[in-house]
Amino acid sequence: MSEHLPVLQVVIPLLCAPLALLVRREAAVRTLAFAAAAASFAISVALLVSVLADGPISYPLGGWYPPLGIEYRVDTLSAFVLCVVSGVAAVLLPLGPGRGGHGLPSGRLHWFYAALLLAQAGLLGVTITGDLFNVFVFLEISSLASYVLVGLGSDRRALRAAFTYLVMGTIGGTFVLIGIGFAYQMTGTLNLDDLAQRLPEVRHKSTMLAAFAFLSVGVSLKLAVFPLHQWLPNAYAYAPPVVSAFLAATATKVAYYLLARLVFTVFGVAYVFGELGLGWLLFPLSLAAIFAGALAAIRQTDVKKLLAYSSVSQIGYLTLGLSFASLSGLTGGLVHLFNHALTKGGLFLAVACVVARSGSSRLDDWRGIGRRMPWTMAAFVAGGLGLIGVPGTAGFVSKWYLVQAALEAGRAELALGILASSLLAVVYVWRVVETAYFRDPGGPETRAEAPLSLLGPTWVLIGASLYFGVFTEWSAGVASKAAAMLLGVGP
Amino acid sequence: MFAAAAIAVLITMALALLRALRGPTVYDRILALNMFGTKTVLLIAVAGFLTGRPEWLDLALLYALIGFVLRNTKYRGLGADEGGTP
Amino acid sequence: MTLAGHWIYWAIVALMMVGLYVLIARENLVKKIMGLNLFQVSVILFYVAVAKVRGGTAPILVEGAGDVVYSNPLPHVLMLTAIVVGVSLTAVGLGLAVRIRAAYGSVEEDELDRLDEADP
Amino acid sequence: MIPLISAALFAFLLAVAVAVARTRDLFAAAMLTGIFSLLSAGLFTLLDAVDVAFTEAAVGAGISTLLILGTLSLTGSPEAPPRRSWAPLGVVALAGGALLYATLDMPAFGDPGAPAHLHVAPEYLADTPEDIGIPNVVTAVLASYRGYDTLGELVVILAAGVGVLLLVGSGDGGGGGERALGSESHVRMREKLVLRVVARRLVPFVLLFALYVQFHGDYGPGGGFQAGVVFAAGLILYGMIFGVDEVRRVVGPRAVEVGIAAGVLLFIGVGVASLLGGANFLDYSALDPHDPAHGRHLGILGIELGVGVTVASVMTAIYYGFAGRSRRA
Repeated sequence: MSEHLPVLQVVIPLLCAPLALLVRREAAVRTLAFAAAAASFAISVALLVSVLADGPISYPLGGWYPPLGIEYRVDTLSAFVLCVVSGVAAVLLPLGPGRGGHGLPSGRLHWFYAALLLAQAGLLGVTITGDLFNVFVFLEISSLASYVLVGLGSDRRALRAAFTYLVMGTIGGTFVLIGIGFAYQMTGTLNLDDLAQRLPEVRHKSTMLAAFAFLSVGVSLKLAVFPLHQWLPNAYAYAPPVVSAFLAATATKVAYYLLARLVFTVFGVAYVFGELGLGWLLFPLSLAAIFAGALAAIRQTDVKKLLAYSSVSQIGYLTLGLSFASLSGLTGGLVHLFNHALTKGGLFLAVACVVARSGSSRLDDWRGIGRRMPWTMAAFVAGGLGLIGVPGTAGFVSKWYLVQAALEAGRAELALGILASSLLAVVYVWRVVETAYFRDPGGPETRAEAPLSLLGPTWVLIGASLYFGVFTEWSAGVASKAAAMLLGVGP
Repeated sequence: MFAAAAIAVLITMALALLRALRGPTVYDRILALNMFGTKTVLLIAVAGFLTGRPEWLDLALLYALIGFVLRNTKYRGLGADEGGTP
Repeated sequence: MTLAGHWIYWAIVALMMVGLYVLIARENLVKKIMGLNLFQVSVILFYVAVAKVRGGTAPILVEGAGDVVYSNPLPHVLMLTAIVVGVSLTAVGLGLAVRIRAAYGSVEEDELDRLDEADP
Repeated sequence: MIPLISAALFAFLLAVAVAVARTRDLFAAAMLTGIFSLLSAGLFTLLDAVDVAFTEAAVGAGISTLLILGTLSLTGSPEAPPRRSWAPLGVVALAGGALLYATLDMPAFGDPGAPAHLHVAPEYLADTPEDIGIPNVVTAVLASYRGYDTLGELVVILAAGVGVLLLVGSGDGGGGGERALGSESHVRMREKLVLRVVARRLVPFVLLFALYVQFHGDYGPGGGFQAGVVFAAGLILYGMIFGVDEVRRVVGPRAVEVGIAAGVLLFIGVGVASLLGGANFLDYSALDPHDPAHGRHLGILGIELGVGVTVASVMTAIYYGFAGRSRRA
């Protein structure tokens, strides 16, 4: 059966979504979701180990070899991202909607799990496929499920956030579709490898250039690259907290993977950075995202919105790493994908813990919460240190690579910029810490820690982010192999 | 022969379109949509003969059906208030 | 590039632009969804135009006929999927619009912004 | 003659699109989007995409328009006067410029030497009779060569179904006895005996037609997706004339939910069956070890049936959800 692992990776969560509709009972559905997520994580780890040992795996679906059929293709990069997505999902999926922060009656919970499973299956499908149109289909599966999940927040603003997300996400999706159409028209193929081989003949045609433009703008909309990020803050702020954790940890990461895949594997470094000079566009946009996101985060009065703007800023680091188009830059981007998924997932879960107890993510209501919920807030502080990039946390590792890439590229001002932006992160993290520990709650201080069912997963993610701040073989080690593969300087 | 038929259909389509655009009442527009559905059926049939593959008259059936369903929508809403009333 | 060979693409671009405009510029949420429909149908038109081969016929094989030219079936297959994606987005978008109307009493963005600002 | 008809249809399409953008009567705009879909379906037929035309007519002109009209009955028809703003125009101009730039190097329309017609596609046309053994190449590619995309497509529909269930409910919650919007015309319609009689006679034929579409997809335009939509359209038609509760008595919301899941499970089940047969996922040739083409035929029948069941169920569930809402509105 081991040769079928690539397809099982996606089909298992896909299969459990309709099963959840049949099972209905919440406890059973939760077990089902956990089983699916755990199996899918185990498969992704097995795939990563196998890819590192024996090289890329190709799996022709339906037995039709590409370019006739659709191919699943696992290489170091896709296996790495599969592990991140399914790992985070294995922690988050069993939680379902979590406690509080959503407006769901209990009779509809099994649909919620189904939507979560579909979102996960869609993201995994985008990551693993080697077919351009299949990317579109699975991207839309995960997007549709995400729009719905965001709309289930308890505040009515969640509905508007979901609608805006739907409109911008659909523009992105349709742009991707237009780009695929142009690329197909000029090459006659949809397979990514085949496309890469046929590209040199036609890459100077205006249609191909437009194909690249529409594909990358479409994916950037889903990735929320500055200034296409307007949907993100509200979507993360008003979604149910567990959904915010899931989306922040996985959805934008897969979009980043897709961008890297298109730029490096399909269109090629020489074309994108050499001839088109995309670096000159991406550098300022990344810096703008880093600073605008952090500055906006400082001004927020709601912790979830603060974290959402911090995500805009962190996405800036991701694209910054990509725009160096160098080994250490790309390694920095990919390892930041890994680290930020753990850190931000853990932080949003910490918020979910507080919401489960006090029902509020507003900063004003967090006064003195450090004494009422010590374990939750300890997790928040550890995650916050990771956002800042303090040594010993995972965030430090990624920033280290990015600074190194900036110095290698002879751009000391960028290195300084990265350091300066960390100071801004100190400010917004400190605001929460100060409120939680040094403000008087003005009420009785009873200790009421979050339920273990939420606190446990929070500490799993935060603990992992601390672990990978010290032991980097499976994060930075694999990321640098993936980066070398993308740049064509390694296996 | 078929070319002449096609032109005739196109002209009636243009007239129906004008009614749909100008209104002025809801019923004008419903009738226009309805007529448009019929004309599309005719156009597809004519085009089938023009291109020498008239076998997709199945399609025409579907268009007629969709036209019928749509026509009822505005008259009836989605049929929500029927339950329980005599 | 010639008028005869490309007018159809230009017409499609014009349709796409109208759809995109309605989608992003209009304030009414239902109207936005209509714009989304126009936009996506125009993209489907583009693929179908790409698939057309001069003198070709629909890719349903005619038995026993020798050299029939068929149009390209692949874009047709892709567009069946795209239509389905389109109707799914329409359904979810309209579902959200219905809920927004129930929660706010309006589906006009201006009005919704005002209500959100009034309610901290 | 055909280019002339196409040009005329394009002119109509542009006029309709601009009218949709300009009008502030949303009901009129909904009717016009329906016309837009019908026109484009006509154009698809002229451009040889009969399957696409079939689906667009059923989905774009049918289900989408129905959904929009249903939503309008809940949200109201007049649109507020538009705000004048230049930013959207700028974005649209930028995108339009990029699209026009893209057309500069495009192969001419209909050019048989275009790259898209030389790679991959000819193999589908040449291999289908031997590999799959059915004349409709679109069905062959859809269900076999790119069958996995079709599974994805079905899951998109599943996601939409789950989404609508989560957002608007399955239509069984809450208040009877309230009057829906536009009830005056309903009262008038109840007296339209002809309509009721016609509908009662027509609905069985619609459902029969759905079955024909389901199983004729190998030979002509059609298949599971279109069949599912037509089947649901039949139920919806019945519901519109006799009330949604009448339909729900026949097909309950719980049955619909089971149907949604069952179709997808059937599709994945066919895939798993091929895995157990020792082949790759969705490699139907494993279903009949002695005759691969026959196995593929069986597989296509199975997955098309799965598609039909889920699509019909999801469309019905969406209808229940929206109709249930309008009862409570």
